[in-house]
Amino acid sequence: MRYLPLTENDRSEMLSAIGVGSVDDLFVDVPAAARFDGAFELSDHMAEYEVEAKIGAMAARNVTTADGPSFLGAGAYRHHVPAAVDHLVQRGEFLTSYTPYQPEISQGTLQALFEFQTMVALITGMEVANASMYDGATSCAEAVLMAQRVTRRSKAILSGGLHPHYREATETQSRYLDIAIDAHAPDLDGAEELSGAIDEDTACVVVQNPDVFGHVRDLAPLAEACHAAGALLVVAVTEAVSLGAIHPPGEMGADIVVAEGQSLGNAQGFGGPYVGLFAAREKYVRHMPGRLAGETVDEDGRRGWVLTLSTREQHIRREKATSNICTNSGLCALAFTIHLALLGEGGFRDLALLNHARAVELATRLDAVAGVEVLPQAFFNEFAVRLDGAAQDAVDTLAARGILAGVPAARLFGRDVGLDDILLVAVSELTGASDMDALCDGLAEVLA
Amino acid sequence: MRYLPLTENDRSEMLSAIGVGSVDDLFVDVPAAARFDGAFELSDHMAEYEVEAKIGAMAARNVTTADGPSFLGAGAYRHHVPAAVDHLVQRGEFLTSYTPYQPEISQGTLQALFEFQTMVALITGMEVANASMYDGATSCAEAVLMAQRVTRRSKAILSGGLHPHYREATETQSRYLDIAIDAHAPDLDGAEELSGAIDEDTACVVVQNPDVFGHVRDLAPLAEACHAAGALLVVAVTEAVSLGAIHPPGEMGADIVVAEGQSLGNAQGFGGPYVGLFAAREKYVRHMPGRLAGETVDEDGRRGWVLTLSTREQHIRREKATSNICTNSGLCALAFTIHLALLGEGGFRDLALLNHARAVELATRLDAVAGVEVLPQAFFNEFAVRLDGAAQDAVDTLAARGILAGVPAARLFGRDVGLDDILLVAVSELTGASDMDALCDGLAEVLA
Amino acid sequence: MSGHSKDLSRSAPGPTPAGGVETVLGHQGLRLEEPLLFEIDNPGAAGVDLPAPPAGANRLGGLERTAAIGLPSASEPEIVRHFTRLSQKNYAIDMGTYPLGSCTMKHNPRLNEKMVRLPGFANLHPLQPESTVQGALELIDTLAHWLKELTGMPAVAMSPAAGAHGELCGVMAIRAALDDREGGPTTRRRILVPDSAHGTNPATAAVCGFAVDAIPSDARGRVDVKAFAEKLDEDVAGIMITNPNTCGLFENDMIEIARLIHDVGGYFYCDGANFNAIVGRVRPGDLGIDCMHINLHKTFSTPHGGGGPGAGPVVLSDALAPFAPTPWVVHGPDGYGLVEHAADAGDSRPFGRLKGFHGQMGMFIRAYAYMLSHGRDGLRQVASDAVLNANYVMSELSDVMTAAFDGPCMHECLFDDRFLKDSGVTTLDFAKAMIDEGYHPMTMYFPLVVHGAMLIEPTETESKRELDNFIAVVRALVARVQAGESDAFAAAPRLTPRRRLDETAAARRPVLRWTPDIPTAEAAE
Amino acid sequence: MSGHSKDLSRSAPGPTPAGGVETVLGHQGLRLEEPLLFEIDNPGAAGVDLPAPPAGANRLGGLERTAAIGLPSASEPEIVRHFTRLSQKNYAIDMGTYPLGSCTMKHNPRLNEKMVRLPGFANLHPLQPESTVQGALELIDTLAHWLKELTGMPAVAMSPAAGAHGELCGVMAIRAALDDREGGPTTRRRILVPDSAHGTNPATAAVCGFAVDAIPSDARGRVDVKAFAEKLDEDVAGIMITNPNTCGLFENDMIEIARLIHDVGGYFYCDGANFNAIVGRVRPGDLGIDCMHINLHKTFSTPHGGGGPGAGPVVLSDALAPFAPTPWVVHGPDGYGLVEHAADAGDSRPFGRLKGFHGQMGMFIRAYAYMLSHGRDGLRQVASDAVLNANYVMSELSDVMTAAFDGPCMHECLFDDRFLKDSGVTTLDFAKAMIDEGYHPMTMYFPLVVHGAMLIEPTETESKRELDNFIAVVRALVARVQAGESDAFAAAPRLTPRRRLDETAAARRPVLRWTPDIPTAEAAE
Ligand SMILES: Cc1ncc(COP(=O)(O)O)c(C=O)c1O
Ligand SMILES: Cc1ncc(COP(=O)(O)O)c(C=O)c1O
Repeated sequence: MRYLPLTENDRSEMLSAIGVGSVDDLFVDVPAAARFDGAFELSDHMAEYEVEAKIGAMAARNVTTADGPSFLGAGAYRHHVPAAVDHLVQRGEFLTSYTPYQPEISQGTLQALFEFQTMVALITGMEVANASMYDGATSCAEAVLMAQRVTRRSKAILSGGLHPHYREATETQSRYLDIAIDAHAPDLDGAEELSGAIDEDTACVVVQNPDVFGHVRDLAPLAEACHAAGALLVVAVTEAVSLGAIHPPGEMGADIVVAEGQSLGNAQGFGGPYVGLFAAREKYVRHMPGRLAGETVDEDGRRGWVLTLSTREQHIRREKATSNICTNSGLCALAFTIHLALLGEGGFRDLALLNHARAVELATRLDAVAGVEVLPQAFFNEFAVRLDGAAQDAVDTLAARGILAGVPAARLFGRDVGLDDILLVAVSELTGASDMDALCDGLAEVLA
Repeated sequence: MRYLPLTENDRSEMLSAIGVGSVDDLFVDVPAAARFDGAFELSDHMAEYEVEAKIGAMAARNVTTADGPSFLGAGAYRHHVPAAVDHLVQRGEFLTSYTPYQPEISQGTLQALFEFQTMVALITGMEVANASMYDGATSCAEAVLMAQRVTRRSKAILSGGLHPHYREATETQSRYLDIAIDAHAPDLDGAEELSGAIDEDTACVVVQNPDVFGHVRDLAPLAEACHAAGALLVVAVTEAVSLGAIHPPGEMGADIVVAEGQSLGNAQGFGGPYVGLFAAREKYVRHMPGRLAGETVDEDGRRGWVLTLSTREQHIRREKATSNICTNSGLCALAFTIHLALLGEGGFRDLALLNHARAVELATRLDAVAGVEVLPQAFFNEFAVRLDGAAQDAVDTLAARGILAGVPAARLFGRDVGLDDILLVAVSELTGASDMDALCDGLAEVLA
Repeated sequence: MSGHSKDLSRSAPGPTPAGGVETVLGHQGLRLEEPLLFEIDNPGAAGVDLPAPPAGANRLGGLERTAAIGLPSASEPEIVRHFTRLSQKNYAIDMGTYPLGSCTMKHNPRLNEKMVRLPGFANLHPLQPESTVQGALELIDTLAHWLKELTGMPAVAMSPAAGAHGELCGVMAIRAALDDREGGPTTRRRILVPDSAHGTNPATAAVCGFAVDAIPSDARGRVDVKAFAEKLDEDVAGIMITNPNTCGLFENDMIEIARLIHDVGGYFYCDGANFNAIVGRVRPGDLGIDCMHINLHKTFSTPHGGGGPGAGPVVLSDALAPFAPTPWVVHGPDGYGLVEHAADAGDSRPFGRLKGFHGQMGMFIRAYAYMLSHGRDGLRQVASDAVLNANYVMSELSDVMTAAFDGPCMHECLFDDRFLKDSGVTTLDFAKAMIDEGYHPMTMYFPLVVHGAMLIEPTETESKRELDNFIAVVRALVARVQAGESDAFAAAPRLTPRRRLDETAAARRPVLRWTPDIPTAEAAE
Repeated sequence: MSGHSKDLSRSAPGPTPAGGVETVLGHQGLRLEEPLLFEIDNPGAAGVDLPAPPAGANRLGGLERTAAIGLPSASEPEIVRHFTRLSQKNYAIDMGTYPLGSCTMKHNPRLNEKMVRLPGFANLHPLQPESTVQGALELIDTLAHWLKELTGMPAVAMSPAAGAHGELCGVMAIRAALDDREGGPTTRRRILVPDSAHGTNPATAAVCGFAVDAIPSDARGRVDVKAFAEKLDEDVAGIMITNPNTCGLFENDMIEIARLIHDVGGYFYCDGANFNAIVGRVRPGDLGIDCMHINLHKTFSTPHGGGGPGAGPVVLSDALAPFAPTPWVVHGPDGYGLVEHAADAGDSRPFGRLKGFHGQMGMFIRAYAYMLSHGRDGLRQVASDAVLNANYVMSELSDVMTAAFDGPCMHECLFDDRFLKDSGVTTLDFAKAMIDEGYHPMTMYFPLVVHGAMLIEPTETESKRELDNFIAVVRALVARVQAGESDAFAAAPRLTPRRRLDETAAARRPVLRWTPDIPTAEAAE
């Protein structure tokens, strides 16, 4: 078998070197009752081209966002990823190495992580960032746990503009940790006022910016309210590209910034793997979850990098660790780093402004379609629209015509919670005028 | 621009370091009349995703051999190439290096070439092989030139079973070199007897095996006739996989074996780049064209590889070189080597036998279709069939139904030379039973 | 001349690197130094071209980002070179044996990388209408079937993003089941965890609000069943056992342990990180467990990628299945669909949601390709060869090193540091010496239950030739230990891009990011 | 123990490699030794799985291959590791500056690699019906348009596989045109070729049956027009001039030369290997040439791949166009088509066919992607930056090295070895010392017209920072020359996987393949 180097000959040589008669003898510790010799309901091994045919056929049974006009967002975005990114992340030295626990032969991964951490800190406007979490939603959940550790308080206020997956992941992870979650109702108008809910038990307030309906808001007043009450402000960002155009959370007063990094370097890939960004103020660094790469010197005095502050982590601290995370999103973080390195200062800004300009164009055009109302005044590359009809129906009808019209809010929030007529529509640098035509015409027809 | 690192700032710093005012000043040697400042009828630079969209649209305007049943061969074959091949040839250290003229920092390429040469020698049954030529056809042309050098004779006999592209390339390259080409008529029956044409002027006889119509023949008698007359036998192989199943030309007495290596490691790619294999008896090595990697030792006595016998080559020998070739098919040769390494002894044989078995099956089934006659008795994975009608018409009709039925012989030999009803049909390990159904049913209908 | 080499003056490392000679920029032939991206920053350069953003009013609500961000700028050639050079400072499975115990550093098939990049998967948005993603849902469902078959378990939760995340899923399910049974927050407060457990086990128990109660290992390297039984009472929520365990041994008493824990109403979590040793040969479900995570990035070979991503689906018993988190794939007459909300979950009572969207699809595709490639026959062979390789290494080294336990091992073999006693060479030194010899070291100082542990997991994708080379190197190093060359060990590694790094300094005054102002280590000199 | 390391006993190199320390297998940290495939052969292993060939009668005519072939067998993990390790013994553009004059080692954009692998191109058979390959034919036709526009020439032959093959095409077209004009085999027997020409030029003239008549370079490094004019007579078939020439200089007298050669009825072949210096700024057609090959693997950045493949389309004047070889693409009302046979060529009289099928499609796709990416504006910038970079290097090094000629250069700058005079250091030594410093050397001893030539072509894809580093290294080496450290130069390189190799021994008793019987260099020791 192509991945198994041992031949029958090797096996028998090795067995006799060990001094046993068969491999079964090596499984003596397995109680007889636990040995399985029955038949699995599974196929036998296949040639590479057979596997390719089988999986290729599955892939072909999907309609993709590249096959026609597509306006899906809500936490996962279709951006162009330069070919160099994938070329580099596929280098075996990156792809097939483990966590850089042996720094002498892991300087490549370590330096890249150090660059990643710096970039994340820069774009979020924060002081430090870790070496990645699973995704934006789990980053958000960990931020609330961290706020509890920092403040020794037990209440977390979640904005109604927070992506429901982020909210649910946070609720789930907090459930058994004496954290009271105060989740606010969906904030369709971006007018939510959370300051009033902050009290002396409040560990943190979690808001998303732009929020799930697309609203871009100035968070400085909320940050002030948090800090006045001794609570932390956690800001979630589901579209990392927005940080190229919008005043960064760090500069609006955020204490922890969590974000989904998929937009940079990573494919939509039906939802994963993605990469959670996690940045904070430096004074809280010892409360942070996840790995950290840090600078140091080697025996010869030369600059190098190591994983550091590991006493926060499970492999050293066990049940007292700041998080149970071990494997993170290393390679996705590398892809993020390479993409952002290719963009650079100017490219990142231009990309963001281009996304925004397309969104402004689409918003203007959609507003002119009868039965469509664009909700946010200020937005980045995505916004909620209210339809004269059920968003799910419109999406289904247009999907049958090859148009992926957006995400019905009910897909995220559930049906019958008053959002059935809300559709979330996103664009990117890849959205062309003809795509917009298709959506506007399609919606006009459907709603007519 | 993304591939150009210099900024305007760099440029002006550099210009002042040089001491000129503008880049134009560096072009002083270009006569004014030769400077072009007009407008090209070309587009301006594009974003990566714009290029991708444009070229992607061109790609989408093609129907590929993977889109439906496909039976094309005639010197280019659709085989499965393991994913590891492409992964490895894309490593920057292989992809972006030059010819290994600096052996100290090219041992990777050199060792791989040495392995390639060894493999080519093994599968052809020859003593030595070079580091590749452009393709099978140019290898064939060079073989005739080499035969002239070796024998100091001026006539080359080309079999009527030789692929017309090979014949034409050979005729073209020989045209101005006092080589008389005796090209025989298309040998549809594989019954051609060339011994009689050999005389004391004959430098070589060139035959293809399996020939262009698919016939597999024992070349030993012809080799004997050649050698008896002091001529060389050149054997061309257009399907390298056949060497896994058929007695190798070297063991049938060939003096030079040329082959197309595309089948191993390389995509069909609309015809190129491919890789010409070139093997010969060791005693002729100093007459060979192309590069050769050879074993040696370094200053510390450790085994290593270098390009050797370069005094045959243009960069040393100039007008006295054995060939004008410089750039060859290095990376395609590497892909060939990796694919064959993955196959190994057993896999290469199995692949060949699998191909053959599929061909036997198809031949049996086609023979049962009214209006179709399979011509060769002995063949490998491809054979000519005679249709009750024009092959081109059948191919066009079936193409419209999504079936790529094969190569009309007239496509290669030209129309109206008596081959209009001949179709060349090839299979591979990728040809399934349903593909065969489609072809048989399709031909039955077309010819009904 | 005006050609000033910035690298010379600023970002290049000191001029006399390890194992080399003095060179101008610190490069050593093909071993190249590389500064930080921020140090090659060239404002105005870019590795992308984009159409100029059209002018016109923005709708950013007055919140445009105006100040410089500080990102470095460079062209594609510079970026490609930067990351190529960085990559060359890593060791990897693609380069050689990577015998890192507990990590299952097996070969990552290239086909799997190709499959995950098929546009039909790569360009799928997770929230497309279900009708447009039937192939993707089918793949998840089929992979789930394989996982259930191979483990002999009735259900599986696919969304966990890694092993630790799977543990979270499993322990949460346990807690939800207890709450459900007790009709309110459970009163059980303890989770039993062997002292040999991976750090994620106690950490997970803690983040689920449980107290961790350590159970000792016995002299055979297994859970001490007697000690375990003594801890059992109505306060125990469950037990987390790794099987095969982190000593590389099969927990022979699994069935008994399952009975005992169930008897007191607790649940049995199995850490399946080491499933590679038994896949196709043992169905953990037959041992009586309630849940087990499977590291697709170990047993099913999705690449480790320098630390991640992975995927940690969790198989569940009938008792825990109703509490599995959303979302999951369902298959009905209309094709495949997704249950994304508790409201749509029918009789199930999902304990919540663990992450965004539906799970680590990229890992699913790779793992499924891996499974198809091996098939049921090949997967069984995987386990056999993994165990054979580990036992071969153990048997070939046991006369010169000190095996921690008697008897055959499973997929990895554990040595302690008795053979280094009084030599002046530590486990760490020994490991670092392996690096100069061209090897990634074994796992060191884990599990915690043996002194100076060295845990060697060759995996089944090492050939006998590679094993023989590895054995020869280890034996030669032991011979050097015996010859008293402890200084050489203390100085190792000498041939690497960097030698031993000062971890204490790194932690004492952490420098976790580049800043223009703070001088770097070299510039400070 | 039975664990014998084969590598130890047979295929590993000696134990004390350059620039390192003694290790068991010769590995030096991340620098790994690797035997030949044939030495890791493990019969029975395989890197593929295939369905068993069905039993049944074969139709091979009794010619089945029965004896062992001798191919090595190994699994995918071993093969991936083998070639990964080999790759790590190479230098490459992706690793650093590759200033190899005449070779235009510029960055190879990764987008182009992606484009060529689109299934819509990769899976195309060259002999599909034209109706099924309209996109492919359109691409070739569009690329041809770009080449004609950029060169200002009316026609182009796309099929040549490399520069030398393009030369063959061009000189054959010249010969065909002469034959045609003279109504039979031309009586002209000589082709004039400057002594600075690349070896392929005289070699090509020779394989086209012409005698090569060398014309000297003048003191300015250009064709000596007077000497050239004196050679002109009715026996001259044509002239082959490289422009910019191999000294990195623009041939200022091109227009005059064209007039003179045309006056005697000869044709003007331009070697366009150095087109990179002038693309977008000079249209060679405006200089009066008759044909020119373009190395797509230089100017248009298709990767060199360790020696190939490339592509060498040839642009043709109206005089030569009718003789272009088959096949070519035509565009009519029914779409795109191919002319593959002289019989279908209308008024054209193709001189023949140069290779199988239609040309190096893979290179066409890459080159077209490159052109679209740069656009007409970017391509002009390519030339400007290439020339600027070369002049910058020349200007920064001229005070310590000896430039071969005065005045600005084009895309590459040429030094001779006067600055090494009496130092005991040769051009070769100097180049080898660059290797230890992390650089690929410049082209050495070419062109032949200056003594101990060093030809430096940075290309436009080197940043100023990289150039400054390069300059600093060269200057430091010159300082070492001046300091009399010739022994160190003679010993270089010391830090590479192998040190200087014995080329004489290699040529004296050539070992061109592995054989089981012939002992390898090490085994022989
Ligand atoms: C025994 C054991 N359990 C759990 C884990 C955690 O898995 P992950 O890193 O995927 O979170 C590991 C990983 O190293 C492990 O070895
Ligand atoms: C000036 C010149 N002419 C011709 C050639 C030959 O080109 P190719 O190697 O593509 O055959 C080269 C390549 O090195 C060259 O530099």
